[in-house]
Amino acid sequence: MIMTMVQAINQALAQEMERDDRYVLLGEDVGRDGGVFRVTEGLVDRFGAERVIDTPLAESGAVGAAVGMCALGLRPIVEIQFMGFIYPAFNQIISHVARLRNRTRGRFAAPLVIRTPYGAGVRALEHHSESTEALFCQIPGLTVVVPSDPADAKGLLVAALRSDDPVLFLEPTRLYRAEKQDVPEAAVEAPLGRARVAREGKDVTVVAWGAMVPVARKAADTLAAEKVEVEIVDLRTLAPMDSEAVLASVRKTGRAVVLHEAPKTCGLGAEVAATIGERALLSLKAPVLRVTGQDIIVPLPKSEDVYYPSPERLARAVRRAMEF
Amino acid sequence: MIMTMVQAINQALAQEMERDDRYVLLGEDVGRDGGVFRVTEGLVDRFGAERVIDTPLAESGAVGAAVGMCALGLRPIVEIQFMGFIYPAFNQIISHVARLRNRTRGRFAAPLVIRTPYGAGVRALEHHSESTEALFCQIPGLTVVVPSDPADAKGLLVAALRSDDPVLFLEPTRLYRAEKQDVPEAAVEAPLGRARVAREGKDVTVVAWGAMVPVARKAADTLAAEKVEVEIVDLRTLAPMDSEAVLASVRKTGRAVVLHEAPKTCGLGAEVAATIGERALLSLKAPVLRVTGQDIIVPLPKSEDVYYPSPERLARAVRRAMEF
Amino acid sequence: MIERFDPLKGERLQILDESGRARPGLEPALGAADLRRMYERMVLTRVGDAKALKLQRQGRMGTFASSLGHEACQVGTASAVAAGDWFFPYFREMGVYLTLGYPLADYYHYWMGNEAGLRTPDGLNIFPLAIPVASQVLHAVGAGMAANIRKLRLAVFSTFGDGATSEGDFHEAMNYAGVFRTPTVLVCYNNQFAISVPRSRQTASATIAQKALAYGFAGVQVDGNDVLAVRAAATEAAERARAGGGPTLIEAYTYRMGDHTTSDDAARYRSKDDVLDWEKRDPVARFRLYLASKGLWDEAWEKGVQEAAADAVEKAVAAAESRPPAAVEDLFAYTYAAMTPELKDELAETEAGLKGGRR
Amino acid sequence: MIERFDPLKGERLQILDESGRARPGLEPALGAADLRRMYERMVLTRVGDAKALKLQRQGRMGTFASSLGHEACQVGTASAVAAGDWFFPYFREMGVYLTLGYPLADYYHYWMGNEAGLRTPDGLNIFPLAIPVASQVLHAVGAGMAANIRKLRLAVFSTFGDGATSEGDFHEAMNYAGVFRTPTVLVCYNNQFAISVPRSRQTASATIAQKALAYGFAGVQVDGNDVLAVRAAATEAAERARAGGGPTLIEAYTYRMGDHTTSDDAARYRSKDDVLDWEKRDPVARFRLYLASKGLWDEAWEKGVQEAAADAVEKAVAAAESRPPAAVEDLFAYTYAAMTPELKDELAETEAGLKGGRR
Ligand SMILES: Cc1ncc(C[n+]2csc(CCOP(=O)(O)OP(=O)(O)O)c2C)c(N)n1
Ligand SMILES: Cc1ncc(C[n+]2csc(CCOP(=O)(O)OP(=O)(O)O)c2C)c(N)n1
Ligand SMILES: [Mg+2]
Ligand SMILES: [Mg+2]
Repeated sequence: MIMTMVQAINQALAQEMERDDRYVLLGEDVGRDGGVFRVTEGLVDRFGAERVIDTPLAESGAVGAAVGMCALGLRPIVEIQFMGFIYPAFNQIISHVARLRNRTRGRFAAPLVIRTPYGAGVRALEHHSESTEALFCQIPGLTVVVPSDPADAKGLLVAALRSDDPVLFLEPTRLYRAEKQDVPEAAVEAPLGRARVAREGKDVTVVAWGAMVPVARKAADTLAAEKVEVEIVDLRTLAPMDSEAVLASVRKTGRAVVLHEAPKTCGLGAEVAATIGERALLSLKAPVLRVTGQDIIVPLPKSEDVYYPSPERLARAVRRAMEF
Repeated sequence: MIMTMVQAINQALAQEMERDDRYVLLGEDVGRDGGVFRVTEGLVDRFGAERVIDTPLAESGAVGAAVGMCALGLRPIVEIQFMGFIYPAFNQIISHVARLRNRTRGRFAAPLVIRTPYGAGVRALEHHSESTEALFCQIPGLTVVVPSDPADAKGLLVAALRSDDPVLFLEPTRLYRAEKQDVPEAAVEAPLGRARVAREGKDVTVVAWGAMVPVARKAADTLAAEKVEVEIVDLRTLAPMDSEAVLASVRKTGRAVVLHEAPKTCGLGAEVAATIGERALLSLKAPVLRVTGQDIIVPLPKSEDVYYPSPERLARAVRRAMEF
Repeated sequence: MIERFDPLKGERLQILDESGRARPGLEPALGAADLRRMYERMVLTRVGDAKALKLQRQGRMGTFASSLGHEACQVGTASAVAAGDWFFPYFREMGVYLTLGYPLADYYHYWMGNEAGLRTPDGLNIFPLAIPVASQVLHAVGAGMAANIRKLRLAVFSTFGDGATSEGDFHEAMNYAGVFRTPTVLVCYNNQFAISVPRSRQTASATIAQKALAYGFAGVQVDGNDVLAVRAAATEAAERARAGGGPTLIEAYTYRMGDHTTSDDAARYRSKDDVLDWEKRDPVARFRLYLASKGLWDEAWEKGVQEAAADAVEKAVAAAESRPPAAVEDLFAYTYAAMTPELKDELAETEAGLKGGRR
Repeated sequence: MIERFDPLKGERLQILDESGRARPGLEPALGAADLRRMYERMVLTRVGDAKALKLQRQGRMGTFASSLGHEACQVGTASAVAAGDWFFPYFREMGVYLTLGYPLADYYHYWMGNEAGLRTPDGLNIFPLAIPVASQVLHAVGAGMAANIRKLRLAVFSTFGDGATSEGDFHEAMNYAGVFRTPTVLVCYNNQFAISVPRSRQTASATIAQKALAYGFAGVQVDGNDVLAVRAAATEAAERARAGGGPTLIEAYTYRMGDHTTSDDAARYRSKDDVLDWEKRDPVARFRLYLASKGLWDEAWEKGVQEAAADAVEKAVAAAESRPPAAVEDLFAYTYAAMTPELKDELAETEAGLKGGRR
């Protein structure tokens, strides 16, 4: 069926909750309101207030409670209203969610999913445009996933829900309703830990994820007219990263540009570039460039475009790599 | 005077608090107890309980309160008992401390210092061996500093205290009493944002900071015997990073190894390596290697040595770079 | 007066009943000018708020949080602020900003999506409005600690919603306030909802006021649609604070008459009847009846007040919309006290990229 | 019984006075076997604790948090646990672990610096001890929510110190417990200190028990050196929880007789007199007097109990010390459910590096 990413995520949640009553959903306004983006719309009517839980306004509370729920065999799905509000739960995530399995040598674990709207580009208030994935990609024990289209959103979420590891599932706000796509009715897993080649090309590899993938496609079209063939690697799972897929592409093209909206310094682009430099140096015909948000606080709506990476900025970087 | 890092930090605090009564110190057990590492010993007797404040057990509270203190012209110094317990304050740090100046276009700011013991290698309980500097290095507006010896600890802390920007001052627990050194009596700033060459060499650059600097020195001695001259760049200020200093050294040596105890993925080593690859690719005779903690949870004391980077591990990496 | 109303007994301070009659013995000694000024601000708040909603629908304003129904909470609280005091607001505060003399044009400018609008004018002690729920309460308590340390006799106000009381930061702030006896006036606008979550699902405590018992200081519940009650409680709390008597928690019991923000649709989760029911308790109408009963109100004066408000609002909108967007440099210049070399490079690169409209 | 002691009135539940006499009407109907088992566990806790401190001084144990003085809190609370219940402890819990049947050898093994010691044996519902203060209380409340959802009639216990009540997580847990009426028994060991910070500087609230008022459920203060009082309160709270009556906060009023941990020196911040004063209220001695008064104790039996404890402790130490350190693979194998390719490479590289003792 043709649907938006919001509908695809909603369907994945509904189908998995239908299949397995260990899944419970909790967060602020996920019930009657259906979440501020309507991602959980209709679920409380279908599964009841016991399994679709409006929590008090406390993120550490929601994540911490979810950890305890796992002990009794549930599979909680926590919605954080915006990524900018996940920080109160940071201690629970890094100190417990990610470590429980190791701490108890496998006796206990926290196979929960934390979903949250992610990224800028929607003219939002402060704190509503965060893309701080790199904070979480460095935490051993966590899996961090970002879909780039409705079908992948469903497949990756299904896989995240079935994973025995805690997954941070970042939903690009900008893609929620941007594009409709045919999404398979069945709940089929898209493999975690596997990147995909979103567009083939022989001249330069662009590594991107989430809302940056459409940006990369636009740039690739422009560049195609200039006879530059861009290969786009959509990471999908940011951590643990599919380094092999990135390296395979770079070994082929000899050039790489990493694209993300988070600030440059210590963003995931640094890890991608470092990995390429470490393991594919001799394949490189040009430096690995990073096209990212600047090292500033995400500007408010009226200046957001200055910050948000554009196809033009990416194209310029690719040309620089080609001309190096 | 010859003193340990603990004494040097204590002296810096005492001298600055003496000089300027806008400085107040707050945290858990910083008063009568003098802090669990005795860094604030004697300060409550000297400056009184109004300026050396034992807070309730709440880190977000301490940092959040410090932000408010800045509004009334104070210069708070917050001690977090161990870096593993800074996470409850993460929201206050990323959402307010780092952003207040930009949010108000300079009308308000949070020129506070957060000090905390940092790093592993002291046979401690879980959560007492954290080195998650990369979490903070990616936050625009924050300055992150790590000293590697007593004299620098004093100089850098004096500079941090006088800075108009918020500074996260990480104190390598392992160095607190490891080494004594002659520390100048006067409170003289060691410049923020400037790395230093801790040892000169022409063959390979080792980028390190904090407790890894002595590890690098040991490896350098071993390698010197093998006719490999290692240059050690001690970053001191991790963010904003002194890229020029790193690049200058690498352009000279043509080889670089980054050493840190945090896990490899998305550690600060990734940023260092990415920056070198981006801006000094043609100088590289070998890939930029990273010698780091593995991507696991810091093991408990009985297995800590397996995790903690050793001179031998660094030496092996350097040899690999030389033989490349 | 505060101690006379025990939240555990379900007692609530109300000075004006729903028909605007003052309860004997509780009526404050306020002059005509003061009373009228409060009313003018409540009207200005309402008119300015309605205008913001209109602009938002026209695409001239960003997501906006309406203050409809909160006029008594906001103007009543802000009316207790004296020179030298500080205010740490949350994000639903038009009446507070206007009462404290913050330019409406700036307030609009901010909600239109410009940081510059949040630069508090020099001389005003208002912290930037806080979006991360409850985080600002700690700032207010810290400012109170600083006031104690610096021996300044002032009161520090902080406002927040009922939902905010669930956050850890609220708790840590309340606890610090109690331990350090900070001169803080903590005002909770209990408007019965945190977006869609009703007050009854936010906490099992019968009142929010009684939460003060957990921290060793006084809490009182007041009628949040009665501007005199809110002002009286806030004023007494502020005087106590300035006199070294420590903090007070005030629960202003009210109702969010509008959607949570312009992105919300309250019809999804609450019944029209509740809303209609609360319209009867409208804070502006109630205060108008009181003024009329004291001979301080008539149609002519009302007309003037409304026109003055409409005029001020139009001028503010014009001023806000005439301002240029932030210079690109401003996005970089305030990250640190001084721009780092890396930031200068990024700025130069960004400006170069923007040349010819290309980014 | 819990509701009969109002913390706001300064009332505290005590069954055994300091000379071990039971207050008429409050004495629980416990059989000789039960009473003696509780005493045996209190003794085992004390002996095992003293041994750990000795081992630490000898360099055979890592940093250790002594339970000295907490025997009644720990054994009393754990004695209320029934089959199917869950326990979410903090880090000062030897008496809880021993009472619930956790192998002492494992407990030692963990404190000697081995993760393996924290692998709760199958069948025991004890979550790993939590070091980040107050974070575990949320886990207990979440488990309680799960019990409600799954319609399981069980009680979930969580313990924490007085300092923990200052953390945001404590507040969020208490609030969730109230809103979702979770079957949680929340026991605060108020031992008067958070490292060096005295209870009076931790919160301005007169008691910790009264904090429950902020969350809409019952709180009670009990004599934490009276094992019968702690057990009675915990048992009633657990029965209430299993019956769907929701959460209860219990403040066990006690004193930390030792240093905070082996890295601490309490002499820096508290007077010997206080400590001596509290020695008079020693929980083990008090319970011994009670048993004697009931003819359940004599020198011979005491000797047997002490010898059995000493023997169990020696065996546990031997077992713990005889265990090999973790295999290198174990440090990697539990990071994720399955090892990632990168982790396998890192493991191989690490093992290669360890060959020949070089790292
Ligand atoms: C830490 C945090 N979590 C979530 C949000 C999203 N959010 C914005 S306002 C709001 C509800 C606030 O309710 P309340 O405190 O009662 O204030 P009100 O909006 O009713 O005035 C929420 C959940 C946020 N801003 N901050
Ligand atoms: C979040 C956090 N902050 C700080 C610490 C360091 N710390 C360990 S125990 C402790 C004091 C705990 O006091 P209390 O809760 O009363 O328990 P007690 O030790 O007295 O049994 C502190 C500050 C920690 N473990 N976790
Ligand atoms: Mg509200
Ligand atoms: Mg304690």
